[in-house]
Amino acid sequence: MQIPYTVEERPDTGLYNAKLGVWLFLASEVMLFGALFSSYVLLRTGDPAFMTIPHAVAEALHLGEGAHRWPGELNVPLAFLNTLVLIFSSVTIVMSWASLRLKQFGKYRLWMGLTILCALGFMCIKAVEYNAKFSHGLFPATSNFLGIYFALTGLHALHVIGGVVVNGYLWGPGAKMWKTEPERFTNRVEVAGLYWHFVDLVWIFLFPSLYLL
Amino acid sequence: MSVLEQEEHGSDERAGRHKEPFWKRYIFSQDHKVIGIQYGFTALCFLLFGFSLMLLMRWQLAFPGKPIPVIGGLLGADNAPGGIMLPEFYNQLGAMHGTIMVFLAIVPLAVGAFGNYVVPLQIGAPDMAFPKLNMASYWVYFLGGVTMFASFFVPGGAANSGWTSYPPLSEIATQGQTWWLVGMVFLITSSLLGSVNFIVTIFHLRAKGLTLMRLPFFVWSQLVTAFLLLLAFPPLEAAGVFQLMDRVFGTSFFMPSGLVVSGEVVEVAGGGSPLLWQHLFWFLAHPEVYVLILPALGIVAEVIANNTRKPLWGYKSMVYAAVFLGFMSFIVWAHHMFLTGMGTTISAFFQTTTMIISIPSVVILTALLMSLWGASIRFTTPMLFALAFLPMFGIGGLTGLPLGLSGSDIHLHDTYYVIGHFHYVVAPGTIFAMFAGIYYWFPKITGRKMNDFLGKLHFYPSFVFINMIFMPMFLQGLAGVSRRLWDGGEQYSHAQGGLHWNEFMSWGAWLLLVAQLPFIFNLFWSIKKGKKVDSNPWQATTLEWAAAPSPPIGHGNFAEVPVVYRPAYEYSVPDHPGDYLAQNDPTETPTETPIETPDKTSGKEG
Amino acid sequence: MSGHTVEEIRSEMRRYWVVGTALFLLTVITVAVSYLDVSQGVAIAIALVIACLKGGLVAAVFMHLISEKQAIYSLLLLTVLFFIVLMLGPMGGRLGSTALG
Amino acid sequence: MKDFLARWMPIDTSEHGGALDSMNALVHWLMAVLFVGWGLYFIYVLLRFRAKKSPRASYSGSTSQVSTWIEGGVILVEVILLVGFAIPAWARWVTPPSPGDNPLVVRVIAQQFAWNIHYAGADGIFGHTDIHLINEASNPIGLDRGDASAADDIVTINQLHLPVNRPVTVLLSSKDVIHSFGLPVMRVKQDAIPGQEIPIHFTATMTTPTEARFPGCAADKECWEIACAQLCGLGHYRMRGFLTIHEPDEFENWLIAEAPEPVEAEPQPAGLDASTAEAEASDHADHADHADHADHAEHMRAAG
Ligand code: HEA
Ligand code: HEA
Ligand code: CUA
Ligand SMILES: [Cu+2]
Repeated sequence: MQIPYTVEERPDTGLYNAKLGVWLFLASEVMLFGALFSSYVLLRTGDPAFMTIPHAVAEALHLGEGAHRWPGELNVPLAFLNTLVLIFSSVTIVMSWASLRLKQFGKYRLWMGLTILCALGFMCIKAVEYNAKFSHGLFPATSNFLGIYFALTGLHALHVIGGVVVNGYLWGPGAKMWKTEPERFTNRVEVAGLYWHFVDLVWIFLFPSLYLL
Repeated sequence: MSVLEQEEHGSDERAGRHKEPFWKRYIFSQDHKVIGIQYGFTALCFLLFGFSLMLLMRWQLAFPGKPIPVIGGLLGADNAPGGIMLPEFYNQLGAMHGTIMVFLAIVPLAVGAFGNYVVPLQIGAPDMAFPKLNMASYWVYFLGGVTMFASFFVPGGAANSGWTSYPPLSEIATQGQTWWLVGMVFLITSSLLGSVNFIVTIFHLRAKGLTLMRLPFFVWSQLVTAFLLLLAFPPLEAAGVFQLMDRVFGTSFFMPSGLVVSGEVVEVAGGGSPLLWQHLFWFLAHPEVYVLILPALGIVAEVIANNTRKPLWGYKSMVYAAVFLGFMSFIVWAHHMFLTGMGTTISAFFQTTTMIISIPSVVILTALLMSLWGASIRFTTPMLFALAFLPMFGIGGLTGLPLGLSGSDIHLHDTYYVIGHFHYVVAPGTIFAMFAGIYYWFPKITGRKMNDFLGKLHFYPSFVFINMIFMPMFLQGLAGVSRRLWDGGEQYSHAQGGLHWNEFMSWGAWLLLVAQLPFIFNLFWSIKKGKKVDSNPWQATTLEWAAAPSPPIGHGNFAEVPVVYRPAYEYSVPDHPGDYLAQNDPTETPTETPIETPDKTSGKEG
Repeated sequence: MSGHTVEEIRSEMRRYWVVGTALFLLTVITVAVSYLDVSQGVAIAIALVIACLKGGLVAAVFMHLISEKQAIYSLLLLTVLFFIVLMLGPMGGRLGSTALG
Repeated sequence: MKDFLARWMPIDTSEHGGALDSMNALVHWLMAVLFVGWGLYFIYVLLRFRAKKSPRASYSGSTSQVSTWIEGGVILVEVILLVGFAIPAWARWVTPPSPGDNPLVVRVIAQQFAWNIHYAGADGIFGHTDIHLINEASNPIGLDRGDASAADDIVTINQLHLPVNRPVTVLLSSKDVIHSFGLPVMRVKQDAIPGQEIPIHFTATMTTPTEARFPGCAADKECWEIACAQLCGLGHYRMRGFLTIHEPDEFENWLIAEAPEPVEAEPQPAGLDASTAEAEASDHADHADHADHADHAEHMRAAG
């Protein structure tokens, strides 16, 4: 007896198992990031000094006299670039899914490959950014703002890595399934895509709330 | 043939099965039944372990500062020099007792074990929707358990800041707290994997004709529970990450500025909020307590329907109540925080939601009590436990009311009254329901019944002793005795009046252990020696009894895909010979006709 | 569900590019606005509105929520409700608080 | 009404406590009625419908509407409790006394594992404190004796002295972790949260009988106590303070007796009489040495 609805949709919900599953998972992710954002808001509004760059740090960075404010020392251009990279990867992964639906496996490989490259690119840029912070002596413990910055971007980066693993699997070894169960494979790519878009979506909120405000 | 026998003979006629190596069938199994048993066994071990921790603590409470006999010397000089338990060791035991009981014993038993084993069978599914995920969920839980267990052996011992781990105490605590946090992240992850699986399974893999309103109440309770796990656990994961960063990277999310610990100014950036942790913790932990009780209510409902030989009274209202309960449980959490300096508006809000949430519990309990009217009650062992559950949960639930009103909570907060309140719901409440479930589904799992005499020998003493432990707690609580006191309040004048109870309660706890011996013996003995039974020894109606006794391992539970023709509890149907009509029994009754297509349902659920 | 015919899929693909471009432009706008000299409140409002817009586009088109099933809407509605509770609850606890400082 | 629970509860010596106790008793009445009612029903049903006596169950079961009425009744009583008692009681609990009532303001600073009580002294102004001045032995709250308004401030340890029939506001804070300031005989409890100063208000209505006062009240006598209710570390169990309610003039005398010597070259530990000094010494000794808990426990029991 096979497990039903792994490929076809159940008539009453109109979904196949994995799709319902991934949406449930995303719902829990919403609550995870909801808690993170909620903490950010609470800490920021609760502590008048939350956004001020501590004096010692300002001195070490040679920021000159006067009060300095976060996110002043965050690298907006790099984060901007990263935003674009993620947006582009969202387009590519949805294109890879569309290609599969058009039965163009070669194109799928191409788009999915691009997605993975984008993700890796995102991680490299992130690494450069983190590295710059560390070399300036900016650590999570430096101030609560930086703590939040590292916690949120760090957890997001973990999600990106997760995405790379999943997408890498679907690009490489997992793609064998295209030969045996093409529909199921297409579904898997769709589901991976949903997750990947969510990672993008989180970043869309992280970027302005951490870097710009 | 029982699972364990199969293991021994290593033979299974069904094609292809024998090709799977042992480790794939029984260790890294993807079969919901094996995973259910794995969960169950692990959870029972942790239940016993959590209980043992408490037995040690109860010695200290009964005889403060006296050396623990026999075992005292084995605990190590760091914990109990000369066999005398140190306060920090007491705190470790307390924190770990709470954590282990909640996250490693009861939830895995109620959801992991019973949910996994029974839900797919009750809905006529071949397995869970995502077998691999199911396996992962067990092993992540296992890792979490190992982490928690190992933390006793790290320098400074296990976490010692209560199961609530309130910062700043938890932030300045010993290394064990870090292990606790890592363990919690594992456990939460495991619950998430499990809950996704349960929800998809229940919505998608129901047998033909099994509409939502025909689901056994147990399945409903698991469905609501799964939603609680899904949506309430992530915030604690976030909080856990924050606390981990505070401890490991020196951030100060939960550390305000200007702390002075033991005369030293704490060097952190500061500006954090200790209350933020409490909000995130209780956002999880209040729904969590309903995770502890809902599956228990589900089991009790099954057993009561079966042993009263009549349909559950008010099945629909029970379902709506359970869904409503699940929904409301997300907006009552701050009733654990009344005394953190709350204003009138917010306190009024949370008091009101707390009173509202007590109503669905009242509805469910009332329905179960009303189900007894007109019954033909069989006092089987599972039924005894299920029946005892009702007044015990009643006491626990009712004592939640004075805690839910902030005014009366002022005096009762953080006293033994609270301990009494929740132990009545979880110990003679949930644990009794778990026992009922074990006795009830044992024949399904092994093909044999547990011994009835030993079962009764388990029940009656347990019932007496467990009340011996928890009833005096209310009196101590009313006197104002704080919880988590190493000496049980010996130094406080206001505690003197109830101090003599401490020894009495401890005797209750130790005797309760003795009362478990018949059960442990019965459990193992009956696997081999229990009375052999057919597939439906209780003459029950729900689908799990349509599967073979001890359904074979491997996906696919039923010889034939079952079709459902009627509601879950069609017992004593008028004008029908015999006193039950199974859900998959095609016999035509005037009221029921088969439904050919799966019903139109939505994913909407609270 | 999204379309099935080749034509439908191709038009979907065009739509993905359009949305991708829109997201790109909105990102540019967000950054540009952040250099304007507006008050903190206004800046937060603008940034969040744009972020919601972008998030909405991603969810609606890339995650094809616009053509999704009832089950998922219900699930998300529930989640959003609890999300709001989670955002407001801890803040609310403080608003009513009697604590000084 | 209150008497229902009074036999198990400590005496109530506060103005607001009566209302809380009545409410508590009322809830317990509701609980008792429900439990006994359902309990009797339960026993009756178990006897009447056991399989032997009732071989075949009734498919439709009970058709009575009673349970719905009971549920309605529970809702009604809960609404009454909420609207009539709980919410107003809480509003009173958090409302500060009006300045006209001449409230006494006291700071209580909790720490592992002692209660530091800070009185403003004759000038009615709390002196400035600074965490960097904290010396666990001589200046546990870091009072800046150089500050003019600090000169007359009184600091005691584990000794809370208050006048009777005069509203008191306690400004509660903590130096290190969360504690909970409980006065069982006053029906007062409030978490002390580091980083915050939380005001609580109450009025004592009774003076402490001599035998219930520190020193001389052993643990087995009816001392009036400050009990720490929140787990705050290994010494949580012994974080016990004493509450003494005086007649107003007696209280004034106490304040005068406690007032620090004026004009000092070097700040002296403030506000110590023989008895508090003893308490302080023992409590602060623990901070210095976390290792000898067992010894300490022995000591405390002997002393306690
Ligand atoms: C399974 C677990 C469980 C359940 C079901 C409940 C149920 C309830 N709980 Fe409890 N609670 C806990 C577990 C649970 N609780 C735990 C673990 C803590 C402490 C955590 C900690 O601090 O460590 C706690 C603490 C706690 C507090 C905080 C106390 C404090 O710290 O000061 C409050 C306050 O509102 C509260 C309220 C309630 C209420 C109103 C219910 C209601 O849902 C109850 C509704 C039920 C009824 C009203 C019963 C109906 C009865 C009848 C109809 C009569 C039947 C009679 C017969 C059969 C004879 N609980
Ligand atoms: C689900 C949760 C749960 C359960 C079931 C229990 C069960 C018990 N608890 Fe516990 N308890 C908590 C959750 C729980 N507790 C929590 C959260 C706290 C607060 C911690 C804190 O302060 O932070 C607490 C605190 C707590 C205290 C207060 C400590 C203090 O404040 O200092 C006490 C005191 O007596 C106590 C006692 C007991 C006892 C005697 C049992 C007994 O009922 C246990 C009975 C157990 C059994 C009957 C199991 C028998 C086992 C088997 C039969 C298994 C067989 C095994 C195999 C076959 C392999 N508990
Ligand atoms: Cu201070 Cu407990
Ligand atoms: Cu709760």
